[in-house]
Amino acid sequence: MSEQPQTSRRGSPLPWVLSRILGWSPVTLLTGCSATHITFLDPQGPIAQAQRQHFWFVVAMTMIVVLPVIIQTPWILWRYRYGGKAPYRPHWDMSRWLDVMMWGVPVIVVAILAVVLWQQTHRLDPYRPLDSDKAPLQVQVVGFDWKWLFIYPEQGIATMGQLVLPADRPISFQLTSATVLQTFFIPALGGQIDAMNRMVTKLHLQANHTGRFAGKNMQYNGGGFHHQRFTVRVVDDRQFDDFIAHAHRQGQPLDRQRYEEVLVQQGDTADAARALGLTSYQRGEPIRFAPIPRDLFRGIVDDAPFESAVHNPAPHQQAAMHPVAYQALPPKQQTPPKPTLPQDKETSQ
Amino acid sequence: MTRTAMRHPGLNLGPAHADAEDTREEMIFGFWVFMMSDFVIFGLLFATYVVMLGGTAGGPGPHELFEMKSVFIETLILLTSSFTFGMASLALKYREDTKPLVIWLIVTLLLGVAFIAYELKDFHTMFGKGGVPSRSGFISAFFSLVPLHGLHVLAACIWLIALLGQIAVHGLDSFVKTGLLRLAILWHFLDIVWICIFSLVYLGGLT
Amino acid sequence: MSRRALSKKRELSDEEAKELVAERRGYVWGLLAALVLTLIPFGLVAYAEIEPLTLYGSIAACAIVQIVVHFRFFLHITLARNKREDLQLILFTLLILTIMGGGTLWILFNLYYRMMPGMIP
Amino acid sequence: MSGDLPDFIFGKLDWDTLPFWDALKDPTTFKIINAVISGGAGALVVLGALGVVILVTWLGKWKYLWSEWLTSPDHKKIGIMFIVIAIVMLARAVIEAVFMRAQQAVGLDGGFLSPEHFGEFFTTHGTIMIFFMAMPFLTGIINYVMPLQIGARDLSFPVMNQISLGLTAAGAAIVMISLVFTPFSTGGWSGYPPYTERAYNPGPGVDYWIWAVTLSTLSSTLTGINFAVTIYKKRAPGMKLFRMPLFTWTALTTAILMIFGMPPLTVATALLALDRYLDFHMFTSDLGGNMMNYVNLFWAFGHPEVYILILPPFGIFSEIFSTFSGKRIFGYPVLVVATICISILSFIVWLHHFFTMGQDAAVNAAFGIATMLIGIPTGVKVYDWMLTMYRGRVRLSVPMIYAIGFIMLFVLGGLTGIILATPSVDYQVHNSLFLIAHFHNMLIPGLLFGMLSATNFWFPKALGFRLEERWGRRAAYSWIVGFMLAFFPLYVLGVLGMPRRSLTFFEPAYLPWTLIAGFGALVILFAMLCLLIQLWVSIRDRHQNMMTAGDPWDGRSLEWSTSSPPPEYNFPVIPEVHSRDAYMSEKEQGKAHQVPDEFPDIVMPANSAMGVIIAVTGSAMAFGLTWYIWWLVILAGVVTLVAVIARGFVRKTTRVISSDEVRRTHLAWLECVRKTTPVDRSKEQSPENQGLPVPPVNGAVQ
Ligand code: HEA
Ligand code: HEA
Ligand code: CUA
Ligand SMILES: [Cu+2]
Repeated sequence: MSEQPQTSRRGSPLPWVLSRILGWSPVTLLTGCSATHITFLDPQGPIAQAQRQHFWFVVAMTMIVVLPVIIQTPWILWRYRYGGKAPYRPHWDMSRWLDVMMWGVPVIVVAILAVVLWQQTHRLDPYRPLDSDKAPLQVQVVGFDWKWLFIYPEQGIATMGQLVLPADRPISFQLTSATVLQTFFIPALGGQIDAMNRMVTKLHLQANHTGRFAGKNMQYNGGGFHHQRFTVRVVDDRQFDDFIAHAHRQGQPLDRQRYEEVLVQQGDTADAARALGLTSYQRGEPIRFAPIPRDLFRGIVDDAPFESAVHNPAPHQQAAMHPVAYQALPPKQQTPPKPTLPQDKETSQ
Repeated sequence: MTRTAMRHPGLNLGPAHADAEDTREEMIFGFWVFMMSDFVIFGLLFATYVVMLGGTAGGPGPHELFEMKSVFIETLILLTSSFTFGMASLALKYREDTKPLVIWLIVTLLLGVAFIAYELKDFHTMFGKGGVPSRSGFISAFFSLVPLHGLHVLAACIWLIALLGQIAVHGLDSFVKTGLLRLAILWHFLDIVWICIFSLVYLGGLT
Repeated sequence: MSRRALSKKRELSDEEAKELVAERRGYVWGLLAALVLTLIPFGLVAYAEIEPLTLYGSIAACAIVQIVVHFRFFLHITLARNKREDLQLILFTLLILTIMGGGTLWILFNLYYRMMPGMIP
Repeated sequence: MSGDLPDFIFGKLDWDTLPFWDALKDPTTFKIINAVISGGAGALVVLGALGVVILVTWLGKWKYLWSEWLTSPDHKKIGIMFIVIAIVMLARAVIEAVFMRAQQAVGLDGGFLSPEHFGEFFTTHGTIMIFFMAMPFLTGIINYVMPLQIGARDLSFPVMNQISLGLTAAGAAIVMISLVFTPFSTGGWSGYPPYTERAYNPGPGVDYWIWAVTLSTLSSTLTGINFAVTIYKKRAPGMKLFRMPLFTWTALTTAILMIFGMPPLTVATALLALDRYLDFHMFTSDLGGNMMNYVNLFWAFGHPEVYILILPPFGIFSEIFSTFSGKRIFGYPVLVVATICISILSFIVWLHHFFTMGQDAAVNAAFGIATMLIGIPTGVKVYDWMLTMYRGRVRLSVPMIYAIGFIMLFVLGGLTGIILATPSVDYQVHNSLFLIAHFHNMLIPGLLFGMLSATNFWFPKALGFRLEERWGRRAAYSWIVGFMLAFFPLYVLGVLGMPRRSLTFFEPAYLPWTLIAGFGALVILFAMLCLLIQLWVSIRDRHQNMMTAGDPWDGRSLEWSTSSPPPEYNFPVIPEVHSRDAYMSEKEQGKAHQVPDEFPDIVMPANSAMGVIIAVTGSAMAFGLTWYIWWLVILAGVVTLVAVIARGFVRKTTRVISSDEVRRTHLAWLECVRKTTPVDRSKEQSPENQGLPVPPVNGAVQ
């Protein structure tokens, strides 16, 4: 594979770096309170909020057992230094009472942590739908080398580079990968989950506010890995409808051919935009697709040919409604599948 | 069983073979530990095999590929070889002359070779039915587990031949004895692995 | 041991002679038991009309008993002994295998259930 | 190159596997920078190898090298050779680490490394550090020290020990060769498929990785068996299990972890190899393959592995805390039990490395809780070490400084481990730099400080002179500071969501932290410089710091009771043990340095070339497999088989050292000890310390 032209920004970064540093106070550094929310320490949704709380709780609990070590070690060192006056008991090597303490306290700490861990793990299970009176928005996510495709099955559109979500409404993600393992992650909203070829994982998130959040892949998958980022734009309901309408109006049709010639090729979102002829594309902006094949997601998962470009949103018929990702797998195709990969790898070497 | 104190796993030769008892104890214990490590490898491959049972990808499954008759014959061959190796061990322990020992060993070797030959033939039939590892995850899992046992048998046979050679050159000295005791452990151990294979892979698959 | 010594039989003491008989009997019993324990599951799978779950159960039971038989009669691992290192080793191995094997099955079938039900056989 | 014959001879090898080829064909500044880096590395390997050959020839030392080292079955020499391999490999991995830190320091929107290069850097750095630095280093130290501690003459299987060394050397050689015939894998040290499958990575990189790791795994399995059997069967009379020094205990548990923890990796890499070479479908994404299987197998090895890495340092620090506090270890039985708990628990937590793969909350929670349980015995150990210093008389020598740095930093790494063990929080920090910070926080203060501390501690035993103290202290303090500067910022970056293995980032908020971390790496580099100076100064002044009497630190276990360096057979007469801290109690009773009643003939293993043969065939086979050079593979296989069989025919496997010689050597040493002036501990770090402490009074170290 050839080099990534985008990464080769050369020239002196120094003056620019200094100007950046001077603008930051430690607090903003820690919370990353920039235009884009980048961390769960600055949570924008219920899941991330609970995770932040749990994080500090674990830190505090472990401090009970860790602080004594950090404080007392220097003290012991000083008091019992060679040549000091403190009592010296070279044969003293056990004490019932201390034994009880040093097993007991950690056991209690771990017991408390374990109880909370059990509850929180269940409560924050990514597969668990969120409680809400609004029906969740279905989003299907497909990971490619090195970009994400977001399919809105109920709306019959798809985007790349930007994920647009309505505020205050639960989102129900289904994820898969058209290539190697990758991990879908929007820190300010909640945890990450793996996306794997031929498999479907699920994730439930919700945003409390409108705003822009960072999203990314966390699992290394090759040279363009660091470019596999996207912006999450959370908007109110009206804007969301506008977005959908806009996509239907302006979207590029997505069919088998485009899928294979653009999406499946290695390259990041900007490369895809270039291949689609979107010359003025800016990173973080959406590439819109509409109409899209109805069984696009499922076709990708099964690596089965999907019907081309029928613009026909079929709400609530998606397999997402089933308790198990989807049950009725068609028999696996008999022929070995075409490699879904750019074959140019070998030849370009 | 034996009244002589056991000093190591497997057959103990007892005081009549006191030459190098101590090193033997270490050697055999060490080999035993190695076997256990090997056992873990097999255990994990078994687990993997079970996990891959669903990965037939529309290709042939156990019912299409496995044949009970040949497995049964293979089982009998291997079991008998374990017994003949036991007889060899007894000859080693109680007889001074090498002749019965060598005869039993050769019988064992022939059985081992027969087992391998039969297994190869079996694989050949499987290939004929489209059961090649590149066909599906399930068949891959099969071929990463069962032939590994076969390879072990092959290694054991080579070792046996080497030991026969050592007997020819050096006679029945303490090196050969230790070698035979270790090989015995390997041989019986392979039988145990085979029990797992025929029960889980073949019989389980054919049920 | 000189080469000449190899050509003659060893004189066995009474005790040794008894031991030889006992040990040989051990191997024969082992072989017989193993044969029976092989025949049962093969027979069941080939001829018996029982439901799969019972069948799996009996295959497993026979296999486990046969493994114990092999350990006992061929590998001479017994309970009554002053030195137990090898038995401990086997048990420890079994523990590790149970943990790793069992854990693997638990984890992967759970994953299958949640994301690729097609892999559950 | 074309045609059948060259293909047959060279397999897939070709001109453009040379590191600078690409840049020659199509030079751009960016490519040239990267070609200079990789070409330089390749050249360094070639020149380094050539340099060694020329040097040895020039010194006329081939024969000496061959008969005294390469074919020596002596556990002490093998131990030292393991450590030499570790240090050579460390040098490479460190340079890579510094490059990665430099790249990330300037990595906002760019940087100077190409993506492939960066991928190879973190992969080789991780692989080398774990398999070719940490494992050989601790194997070497255990090899050297453990038999001395239990009063044995050698390991149970000296030739197998040579073979282990040979396998590790072969693996290390393969990793080094990959710098000349590039590229190496970019799949990380964990090599997850399907990324590492042939469909996505058809080149030789992953194959290099597979075979290097496989060789190392085989080596470790054999080593584990060797150590375990030695400790079970070769203890001196009276050395009951509960009288063994704690380092030996951790060596035993580590050995057991090696025996049972390595097989999953063997299986995982073997299956991956089958996928790549024979078109199997174990982990592919099509035809029923399943990559989750690999992840599961890899971590079933991976987690025990990190305890293989940390347990020996625990043992080392136990020895150091009690020696330098002039006091018995606090809570010996508790420490033993805690060690055993840790090693068993380490088998039941592996899932915590893939909490995010999508399994049930119950599964995640169960493994999360199991993980946290490990904190309990670990904590107990930490408290025991503190209580060992408590009411003691603590001397702050170099090994002790590392130990203090360890104890205070390790608990922080443990804390972040507990955070990672909490699934709902791990969903946020998994695969971020927080994780990187966690494990470097365990590996550097834990493992690396342990190794450095052990080196300072046992160096005088092995080489006969002490390491210089002043530079040693400077190194230790810069290590501690450098570590904190280099890795604490990564915690912040991690919670700010920066993924690991990122070449470049685009959040300006990250920049200050990557800069601090980069600066920290420089401080570490300075620490390394101090280490080198320490070594240089020590060698220069070695005559001042001679330790012939053998006991520079007022040691407590048997290794201090023989001369420095010890004779080949370790002990002229196998010592009899009556209590814990065997040597210390001899000293307390005034029984040290007694003349034995009689000297026996000593039977030692004879030299053997097995190790060398395996090293050569192992690397040849791995190289052939990587480049599809089948004749080489077959040749190497046949040679190995023939060598192993031929070895079975060898009867002269031992060598006898006559009792006269033993007597002469031992009496001469005792004479030398008698002439040495004993010193008390205030002079421990001065040249007056010739390795003979004044005897303890009422058990109190003076
Ligand atoms: C020497 C190496 C070493 C050691 C010792 C540890 C020790 C621990 N590790 Fe670490 N770990 C690694 C090396 C190590 N780790 C590596 C290399 C990886 C990543 C691999 C990769 O992905 O590439 C990793 C990854 C890793 C993960 C996976 C995270 C992820 O991928 O998202 C987790 C999660 O649970 C974890 C947890 C722990 C825990 C709980 C301990 C515990 O053992 C810590 C115990 C210690 C203490 C807790 C401190 C002392 C105790 C007290 C002072 C008192 C008592 C405390 C309590 C009661 C809480 N580690
Ligand atoms: C033992 C293990 C070990 C050690 C010691 C280190 C040491 C260091 N590591 Fe490493 N690291 C790993 C194991 C280790 N690492 C692993 C497993 C990975 C994951 C790979 C992957 O992603 O797959 C990783 C990844 C990793 C990354 C990639 C992060 C990413 O994914 O984005 C980085 C980046 O900077 C890094 C940096 C460093 C640095 C600066 C050091 C420095 O501390 C190094 C400095 C070390 C020295 C300077 C040694 C000096 C000592 C001597 C010279 C001894 C002399 C001896 C005697 C005198 C006896 N490490
Ligand atoms: Cu991995 Cu489902
Ligand atoms: Cu772990």
